[in-house]
Amino acid sequence: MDVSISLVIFLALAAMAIISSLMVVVGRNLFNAAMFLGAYLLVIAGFYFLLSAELVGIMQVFVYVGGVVVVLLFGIMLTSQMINVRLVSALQQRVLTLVVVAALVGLLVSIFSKTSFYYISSAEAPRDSISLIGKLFMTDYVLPFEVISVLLLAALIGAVIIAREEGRQ
Amino acid sequence: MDYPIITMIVFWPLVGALLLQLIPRDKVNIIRWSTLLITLIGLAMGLPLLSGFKVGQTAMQFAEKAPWIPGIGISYHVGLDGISLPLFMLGLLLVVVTVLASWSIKERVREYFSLLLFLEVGMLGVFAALDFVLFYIFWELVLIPMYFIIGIWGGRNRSYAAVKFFIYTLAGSALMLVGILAIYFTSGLYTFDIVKLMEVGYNHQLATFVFLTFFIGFAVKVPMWPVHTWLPDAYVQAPTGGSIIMAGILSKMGTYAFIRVIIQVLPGEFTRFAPYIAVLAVISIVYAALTAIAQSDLKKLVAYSSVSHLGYIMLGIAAFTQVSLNGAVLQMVNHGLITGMLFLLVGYIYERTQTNEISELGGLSVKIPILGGMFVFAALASLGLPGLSGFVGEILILLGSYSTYGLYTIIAVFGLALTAFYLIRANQYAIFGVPPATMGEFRDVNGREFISILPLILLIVAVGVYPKPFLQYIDPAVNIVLQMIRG
Amino acid sequence: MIPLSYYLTLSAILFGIGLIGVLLRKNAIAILFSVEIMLNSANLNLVAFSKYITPSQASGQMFALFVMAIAAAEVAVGLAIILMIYRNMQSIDLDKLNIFKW
Amino acid sequence: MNYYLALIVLLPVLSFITLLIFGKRMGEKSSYVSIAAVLAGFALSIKALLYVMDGGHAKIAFTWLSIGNFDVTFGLLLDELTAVMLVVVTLVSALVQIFSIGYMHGDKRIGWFFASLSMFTASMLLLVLSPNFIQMYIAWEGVGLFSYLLIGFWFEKKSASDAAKKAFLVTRVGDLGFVIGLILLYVTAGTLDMDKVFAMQFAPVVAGTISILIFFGAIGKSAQFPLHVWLPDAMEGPTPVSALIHAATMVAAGVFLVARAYPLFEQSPAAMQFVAVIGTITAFMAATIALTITDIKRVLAYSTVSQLGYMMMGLGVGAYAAGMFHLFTHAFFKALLFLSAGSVIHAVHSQEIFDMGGLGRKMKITAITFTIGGLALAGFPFLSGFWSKDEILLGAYQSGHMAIFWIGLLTALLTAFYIFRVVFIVFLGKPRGHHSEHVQESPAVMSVPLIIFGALALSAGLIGSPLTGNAFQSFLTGGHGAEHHPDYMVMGLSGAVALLGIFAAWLRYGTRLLPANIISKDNLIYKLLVNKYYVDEFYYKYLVKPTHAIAQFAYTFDQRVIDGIVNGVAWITVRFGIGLKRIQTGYVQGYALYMLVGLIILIIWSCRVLGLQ
Repeated sequence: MDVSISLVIFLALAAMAIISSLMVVVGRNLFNAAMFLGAYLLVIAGFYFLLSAELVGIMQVFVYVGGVVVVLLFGIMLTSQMINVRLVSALQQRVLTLVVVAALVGLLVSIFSKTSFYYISSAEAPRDSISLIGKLFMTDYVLPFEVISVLLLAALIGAVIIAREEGRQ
Repeated sequence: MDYPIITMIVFWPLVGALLLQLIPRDKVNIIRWSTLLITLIGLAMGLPLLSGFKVGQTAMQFAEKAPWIPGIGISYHVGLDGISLPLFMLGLLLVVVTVLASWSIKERVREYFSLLLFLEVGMLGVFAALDFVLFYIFWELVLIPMYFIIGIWGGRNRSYAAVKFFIYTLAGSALMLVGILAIYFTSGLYTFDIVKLMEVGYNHQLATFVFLTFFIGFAVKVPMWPVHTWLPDAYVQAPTGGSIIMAGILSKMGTYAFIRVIIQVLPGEFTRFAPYIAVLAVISIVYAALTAIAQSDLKKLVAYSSVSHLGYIMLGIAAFTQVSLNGAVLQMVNHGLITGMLFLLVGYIYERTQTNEISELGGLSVKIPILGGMFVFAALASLGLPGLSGFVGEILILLGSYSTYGLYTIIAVFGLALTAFYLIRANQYAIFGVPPATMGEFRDVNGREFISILPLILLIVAVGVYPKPFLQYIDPAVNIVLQMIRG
Repeated sequence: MIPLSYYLTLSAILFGIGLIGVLLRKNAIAILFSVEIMLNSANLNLVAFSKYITPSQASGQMFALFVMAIAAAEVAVGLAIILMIYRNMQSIDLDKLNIFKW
Repeated sequence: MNYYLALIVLLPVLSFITLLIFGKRMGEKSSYVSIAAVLAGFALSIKALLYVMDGGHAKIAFTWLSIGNFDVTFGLLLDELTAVMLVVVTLVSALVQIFSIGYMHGDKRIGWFFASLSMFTASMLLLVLSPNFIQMYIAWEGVGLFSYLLIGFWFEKKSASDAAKKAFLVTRVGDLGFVIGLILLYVTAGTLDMDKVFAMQFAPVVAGTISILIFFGAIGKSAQFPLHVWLPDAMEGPTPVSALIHAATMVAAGVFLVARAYPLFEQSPAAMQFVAVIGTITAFMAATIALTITDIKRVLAYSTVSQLGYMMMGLGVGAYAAGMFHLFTHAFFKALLFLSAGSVIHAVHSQEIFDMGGLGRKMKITAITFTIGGLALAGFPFLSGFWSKDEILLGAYQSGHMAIFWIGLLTALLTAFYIFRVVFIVFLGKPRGHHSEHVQESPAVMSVPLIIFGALALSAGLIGSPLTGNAFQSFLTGGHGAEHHPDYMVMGLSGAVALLGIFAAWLRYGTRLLPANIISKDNLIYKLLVNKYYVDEFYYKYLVKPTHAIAQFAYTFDQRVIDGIVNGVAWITVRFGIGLKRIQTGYVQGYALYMLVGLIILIIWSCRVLGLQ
């Protein structure tokens, strides 16, 4: 029985994700697009919880919704007028892109359906993933952990230097 | 010889070129005289080679061999034998003559002379190299300075001529590189050493392909008939010095490479394709002679005539009998001297009359009798007047080639008539006849110019009157080459 | 239990939508939005795999976390570049950014 | 003896070198150097002749060049033939050079004139002395070179340099045959030394082709039928040059070549026949043309061509000694005719015979010498021409070549007629035109050689005549086959023909008995002769013009096609580059799309490869 409930939740979340992402892509108003992006990210966080990946879900909410969307909003305000921005290019361009993307998606889906993934029976009880992730960070993934911190630092400085107003010769 | 004489001679001009850079750019006269000194020293260093050369010895003489990139089997291997020594000495001499002829270069003199010295290194290197990679490097080395010499100091559309010359020859030598690598990989010896490859010979099923790459690469350089169109532009647009070097020596690199690489390393293929080479040679003779008749520009006429003469040399090589090969090698030296002299004189005439058009010249021997007389002498030597060196080479080639290609030799003999036709015609319109009214007064040959022409005249007469001493160097080497083919 | 292929197809669809956004939107920032969508669909995929294929190691989730970090860095640098372009060209309409045209 | 031989050749060469360097400064005095050299040469050649007469032969040889088993030895060879030629060449050259002191007086490039004259003599002597075909060919071309330089001596005159060009090229064409002949000879005989070659026996057909090819060289040099066009134009050169080169020595080189290579020619009757026929045709044709020529030197030029034809005819019919004897006598009386013509031109300053007239009274010596020369040429009995021409006709008669004999006789008649036509027009009658009014005899330095030549023309014939038992012929052929009994019938016939010719000329021009317009100007034969059988026009139309056309075609072909291909390749590469350029649209999202398509293709390809599909 619980299977059907999670299925319903999955479908609901999936529908919301698709709608919000479409709205971002098609939306006329840039600000609305930003809002729908935030909604989309929340839906994805929901999925993470559904997939019992609590830490990733929380991180998603913090990092993405809190950080990235806000930064993007700043970007919008600093650079361009909000409304009726010419969104999409010529018809011929659009048709071509749609065809190509559809082909890609179709291709991927057909591949997924063909490949038989080796299922581990879901019967195994999900242990709390947070402590596991913490341990992994400090053991197997310590090098990437350090590298990612350096990367973030570099990006931070880089962004500041690039976008700096005065002082450039 | 205990000390590495060849390396010293080959790289001495490089040292000279560097020394030139010390002289300030505007001291034009000092630059000229010091370059002359450098080239003279080079020539002087070359003389012991002649005396030290043991005539009968079959192996490469003055050989120096040092591992260069042992991993791949590339070694710095140089040496001279009966065929490369005369050309080596010709190179040394012609550069001195070219320096003397380049007194009229006015702008950027230091660059011109350092390029010339740089060119000399490349030339001498090609004749002395006995390792394919070394050979290829020197072969390419020659292109760069020549490109600049034509491109910067040349005539009106010099850039077109320079680019055409560069790309044409580069394409040819790129093919040659393919051939060299093919040999390296498929010969099973994994060596670039020409001497070793000579002993073994190369008869792999790829041999025909390798032969073709070499053939095209060298045919472009000689040049032979279909791939010769770069020559008129390059020779005409180049400054006097450039034309002398190109006609005198660069074309000989092609014919020399034919003997050294194609005959000695790919004898089997050579004998198979020799008739086709002969056909192309004969076409070059007749075709270039005909085009020369139609020329109204004196320098272009000399350029086409040199293609025709090179056709004779190639016929001699393609006939590979003892007499014809000797004739071909001797004719290489003669052609260098005679065509060098012709371009020298055309250059001097151009310096005075500022034109190469035969119709605008005329009556030169009234205005400048000595220069006119010398031009007549050079033209007669070029058409193979007996008693001068051109004849000795040509008669040997014709005598030798008849037994291998009867018909082609007869056609080549008729080529002689065509050659006589356009040279005498040039003589008659440019030198004899009445000087056009518009022509001003010119000074006749001065000391420097006379000295630049004198060695050429003396050598042409010497070889023409008594060729035995010159041939005794060439004959034993030709013997070895023939054993390659028959052996 | 929701079969894995459902997640995969969903993430493929979301990826496609993000892609359309990148290819069609004329505004540079909108492209950043679409890129975010694509990244998240990939994350979804990773986490789904982590749950279905390797529940014990949760390597998928580790990956997802790293992707998030990089995505954040990418947005930061992207925005800086866009700001600079805006300052130079007073517009971030993609059709005007064709200095590569021959 | 060898030392003297070398000296004979070296002396003129030395004088050439000295004159080349000091010629300009020495000016007039340069003639002394060259004449001294040639006179010394003459003395030495007399000594050589005596040495040979008492049976001596001499040979110097050194290897000029050796490749493997093929070696070419050069040197000097002295035998009867050479001795005779040595004497002729040096004597004529000496006398002509003395004559030209007066003739060339005042010419500013006289130094160069004498330099090239002495070098010409040197190469002619070398040619005569050479024991090897290649050495002979070298001297052969050397002679050709100096004839080219001397014809074009006054190169300011366009006609002179044109004539020089024509001479060199036409003889060069002939020489091609010679070269091919030499190549064939080398290939079959393996060597080019004369004595080795003559010792060999060749198949008649091989010997035939080689000798005919070598004869081509002689046709070119001795201006025989197809290649005779250059000699009349060569008259542009100074008269002493014409006298020396184009009468006595160089043109005789062709005859000498055939004589020297006689053992080769004898091996194939076909070749002998060919030589005889060409000789006869040339003799007859040139004689007919000479009838209509109005330029005194050109008449003599055609007469030389005709007499050379005679010599070739002699050699062709097997009368080897007769041919050479005719060469011997012809050298003297033809040089005499040319020099006297020269002194006439020198006085009258024109070469047209109709500008001259009645010169006999004012230029006594020249008139006499010219007439003597004319008589000798015509074959007036008991003069040198008579004996040598008679010997040739006798040779033709005895060897059964009846057709050649009768044409020979007819030519003798024509010869007598055209030479005395000139004599009567120039020396008798009243002076025509202002030229020949105030005319005086040439200075001594010019008339002395004339007198000497006159004496020679009278006496030279005796040596070979039956009166002295054909001494000349027996000397040449070493005794055998010369003592044929004199055939009075042939002698009588040739004498009568000569007298008839002279009488006809006297009738026509001497006394005005025959009306002037016996042969009307527009009569076909007359037009044919005046235009010299249209040979020049034929060559120009079917040889010179097509060569230029082909040359132009070859050049444009070279320019258009081959260069076209080269530039075409360059053009295509450029086009290709421009085509590719279009892809860089600048449309950023377009690039993304290309990448996407690439991605899809990649996925599909990898699926197929990994076998997932």
